Amino acid sequence: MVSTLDQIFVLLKHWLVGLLPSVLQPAAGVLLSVVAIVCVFPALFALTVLLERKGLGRMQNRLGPNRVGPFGILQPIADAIKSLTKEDIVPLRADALIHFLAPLVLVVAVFLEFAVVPMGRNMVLVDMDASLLFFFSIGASTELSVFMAGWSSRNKYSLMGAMRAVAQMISYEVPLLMSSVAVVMITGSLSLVKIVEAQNQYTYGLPHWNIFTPWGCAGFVMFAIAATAETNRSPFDLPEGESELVAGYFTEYSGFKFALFFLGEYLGMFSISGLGTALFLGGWSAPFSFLWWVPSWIWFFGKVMLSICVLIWVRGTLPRLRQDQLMNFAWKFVLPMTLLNLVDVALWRFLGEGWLRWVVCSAVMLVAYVAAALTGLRRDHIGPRSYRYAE
Amino acid sequence: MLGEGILKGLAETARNAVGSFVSKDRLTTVEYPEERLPLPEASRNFPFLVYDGTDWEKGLRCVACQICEKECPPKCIYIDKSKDKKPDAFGRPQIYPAKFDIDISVCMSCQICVEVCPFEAIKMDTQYELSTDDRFGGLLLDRKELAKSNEYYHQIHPTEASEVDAKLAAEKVKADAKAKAAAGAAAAKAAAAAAAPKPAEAAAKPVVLADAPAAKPQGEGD
Amino acid sequence: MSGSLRDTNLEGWNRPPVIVPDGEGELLEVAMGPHHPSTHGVFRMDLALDGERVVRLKPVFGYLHRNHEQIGETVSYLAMMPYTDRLDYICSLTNNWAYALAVEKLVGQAVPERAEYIRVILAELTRIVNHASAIGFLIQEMGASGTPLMYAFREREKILDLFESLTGSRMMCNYMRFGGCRVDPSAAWLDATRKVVAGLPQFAHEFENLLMSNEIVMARCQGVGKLRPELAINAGVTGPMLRASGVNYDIRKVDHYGVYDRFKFRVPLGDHGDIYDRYMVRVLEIHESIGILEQALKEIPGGPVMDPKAKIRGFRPKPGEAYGRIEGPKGELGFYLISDGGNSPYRFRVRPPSLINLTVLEDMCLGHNVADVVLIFGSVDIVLGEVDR
Amino acid sequence: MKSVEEIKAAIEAAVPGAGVEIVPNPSPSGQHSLRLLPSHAVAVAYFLRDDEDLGLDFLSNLTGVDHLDKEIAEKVKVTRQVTKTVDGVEQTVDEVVEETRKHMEPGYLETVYHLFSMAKKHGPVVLRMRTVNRTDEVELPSVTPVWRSAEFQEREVFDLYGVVFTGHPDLRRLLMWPEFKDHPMRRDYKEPDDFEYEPTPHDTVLARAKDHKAAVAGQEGTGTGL
Repeated sequence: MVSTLDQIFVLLKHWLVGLLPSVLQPAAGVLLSVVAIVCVFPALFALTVLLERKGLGRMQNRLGPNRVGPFGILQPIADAIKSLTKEDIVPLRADALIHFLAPLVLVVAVFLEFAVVPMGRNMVLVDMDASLLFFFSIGASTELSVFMAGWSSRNKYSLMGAMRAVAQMISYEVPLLMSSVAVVMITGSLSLVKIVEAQNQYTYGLPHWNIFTPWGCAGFVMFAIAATAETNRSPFDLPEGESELVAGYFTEYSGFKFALFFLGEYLGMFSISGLGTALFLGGWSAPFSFLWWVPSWIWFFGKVMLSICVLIWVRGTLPRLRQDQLMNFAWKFVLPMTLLNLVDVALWRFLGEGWLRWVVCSAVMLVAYVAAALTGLRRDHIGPRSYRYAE
Repeated sequence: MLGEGILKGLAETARNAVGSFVSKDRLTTVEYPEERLPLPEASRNFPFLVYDGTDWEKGLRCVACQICEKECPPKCIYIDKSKDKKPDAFGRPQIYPAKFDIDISVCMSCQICVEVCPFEAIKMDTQYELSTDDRFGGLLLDRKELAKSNEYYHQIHPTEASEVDAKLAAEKVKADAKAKAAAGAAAAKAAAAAAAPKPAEAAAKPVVLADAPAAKPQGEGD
Repeated sequence: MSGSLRDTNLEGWNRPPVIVPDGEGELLEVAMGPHHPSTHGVFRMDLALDGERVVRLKPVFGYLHRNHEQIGETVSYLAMMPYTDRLDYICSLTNNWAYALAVEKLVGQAVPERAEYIRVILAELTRIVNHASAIGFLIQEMGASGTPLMYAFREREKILDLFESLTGSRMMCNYMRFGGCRVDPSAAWLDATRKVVAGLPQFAHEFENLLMSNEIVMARCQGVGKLRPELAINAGVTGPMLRASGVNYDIRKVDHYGVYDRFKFRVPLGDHGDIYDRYMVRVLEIHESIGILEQALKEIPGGPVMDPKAKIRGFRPKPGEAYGRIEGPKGELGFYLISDGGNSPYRFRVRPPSLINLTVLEDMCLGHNVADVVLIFGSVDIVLGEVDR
Repeated sequence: MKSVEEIKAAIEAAVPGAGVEIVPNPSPSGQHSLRLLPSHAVAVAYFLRDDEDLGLDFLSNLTGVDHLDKEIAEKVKVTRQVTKTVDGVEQTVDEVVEETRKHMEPGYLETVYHLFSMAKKHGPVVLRMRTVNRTDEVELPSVTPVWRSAEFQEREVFDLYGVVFTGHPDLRRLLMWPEFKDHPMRRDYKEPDDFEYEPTPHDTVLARAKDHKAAVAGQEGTGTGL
């Protein structure tokens, strides 16, 4: 019973595919999974937008949207109708073709990323050996769409937003990759399915998730920072920094195209959270061994939503950085730390089982963090100040 | 230490997010059409004309002295004086506003008109749901729409209204005493002259007295 | 910083420096505003950018110009009072006070003691409202999706409720009169104010927790948009912005208008003159204002709120002129009146702190990023109703 | 804080030929002002700013005032020779007659400066300057090089009153748009009537709107005719 529930989607798919003649079965199987992804994640997007607006509202001592449907749960539908019926405005001198293609390029690329993310036991669309590599190469193509949008709009704000976005995404791709490499070094595989399975073991009922190791914890923090920047979320939302650049690269988009950009951005958030979950949070594995009976896909989606909630929380609190600070942060802090993390991983492997590797690895990362933080702040003369008073 | 301030901030927002479910202090939203804040007594929005008694046309306190029209900062009051006099709620013949329009699309709710009115005839309303789809006529209120009873005034500004009533009553007592004295003097005079006084004259005299304060501030305000 | 800064030396240090762009590329000219999300209304800055670096910045005004001063010359003295509410619509009560003070100077009108205390209480409440929202807007411009602003507005609501129950209106109060105040606050109102004031320190503490030690705020604000004290004085900058540059000049202390000399309060001063100092000076001023409020609410005497000799109708000052000024939340707010003995002033002039504080906007912004321009502009704390009048 | 007379003496000692004149202020505010000659104004301004005792480093307020051409009627005593018959003898006698003479006093634009000292914490010292007339000789020296705070305020006075400040580094309109013709704060300024017409019971507004509509219609008619 438990395993049926766990595998319910897989069984359902097999049953549906089994109804078809055997010639069509491989194609139909893939198609069915694609349809599932294309349906589930936009639905999750709608839910997340609502959650975000509600959550931000609560953080700001207000209710958030609550007028459409009970507790405002139909708000996403209202938003969808609104964006579909709005006039699609293309600036007169814009490059109409590229302006049209840009949101499509973004959404297609982001959907492709989901192909390799394991969403439950046996629930992955394509289980390829180099799925991590696939994920990053597809993810890199989103930069293209951002620049297409910014360039084709013929708007100075769009252009500046696109420049910022490209610079930022390229810079943060490096630490993102580097922090993932740490996991690959331990697991010895680029396949996300294998990485998750390697973490699905328990000692004294506690899981072997990568985040529960010194290098994994540091790696996860780095990964989270880079992923936030990669998805242009606050505090790294400079490309669309509304107080400076109006709306950044999609200033000139309206109606459904704008909605597509919005969708693409949130889907990117899901996919990268899914990747982070798979790499560091044990993917679909349960947090305690006695919870083994809960279906694996619930764990996966639960973890993804949890990381999304953290992103919302951060968004509700933090102001954004400046462009040069952002780049400095990437190249002068996050990247060295991820490189050091690779050394840390090597140490972890070299030292073998025992308490020594815990102490050494933790100490290396902590000392490096404190030193880097303090020197960085001192260099920029940043710190709390005291004030004098005149009577 | 790097990150400490950020964590502090995160804790603060978390506290507020959780607090919004427990404490009314941290959830300030008022869901307007269903839920309304009680208006404080001093609240003001647009002016209205007070009338005594039941008949609005008869009971208007306004005597069309046009001080408010002159003092109104955005000049949104338009008054036409009547040519004749009509008895007011207390039976004294008064000049009345033949036309009294307030363009509340121009009005800035400053209550200068209330302050300068010597007759307590114009007061501030608390009605705020006045939107209309008629852009030109809808926000131009004439004297019929502006006229509200003294009871209504008592309802929205009870303290202020009772003060005003007391003041008016005192003034009336004074005026009556004066009228009585004048009438008495006239009667004495008439008796002394042993000539029958014409009833119309006796009635007209106190009116002149009552009109006097109206004329004075008007000249001042010019 | 790339590119070179050179002084054009038009009367020494008195002109903004000229930045010569490096490289061959063209400058990107951006008109920021009048409808830009963070220009606080309809303000425009014509920027010339070298990459994202500002090499020229020219403010463009007048989108909200309604010839306020001419209105003042056509309506009576009293009828101008509600118009002053609309200058800086966040702090209508201090505007009222500045205008009333100027007229009182013009005619030599005395103000009863109780009225002075009420004025101080209302002005300090206004200052708290203004500073809290200014900080909220500043952090909002930094990209914090409005959370600090909402906290500031939560507290502002409580103060606006007080204003409404006293003056009848939340923002357009129209409360002060020449020779006093319009209505006497009841004991209940004073109690309610005491309660609100008692809750303010906690709010200030919470607000500081959220922002003060935040590394991102510090990184964005410290060392950005520096203003030298000499330039600040010469350019007529006033208010928290001047004090953030380290100049000890608070009109409450200098002119001793109202009853400010009866209260103990200190004037916080910054040493760097950057955005962070401007922000912190405002935070510290909130604390000082709370102190003043506590003292004023404790000591408020009884008595009339209006000088019985003061005239409401037919107010005609004798010929003459007067310049009255107060320390408004944004800086020195002054009214200059010339009377020719008529019903309305011959000349009615507002000295708008917001406009004059913007004089140094270009000096502060040159060489910084677009993102910094928004912040520097936010740290000046202006209201367009007052800039354009 | 020195009195106005002392300041006047100090200025005249420092800037010879400054020609400072005290303008009394009858109001209880007691803010008397000093009128400067435009030719020496900048020198005086530098003196006031840099003087040890005065140290007026803060120009708080700078504004314009418009004084229209005034018709002044004054009574003049005139001696006239009148032929009179006195005691039957015709004589020519000098007689003093009072006569009202009217003459136009040309209007002028005036700028007013309120100076304070931040270092010494005193003020205000009020300065004034006049243009020759309101039409063609409206130049006054700019004090922007002395006090930066005059930059926008002088632009505003230029915009709203039409005083041309010589020596201002960037004299453009501040509040009105560059193509605007008139100076709206002048006392003889007439509002243009090209406002959006809305039915209101205010008759003068209606009448002006109607006139404007007619005028516009007429212009358009001629335009198409050409």
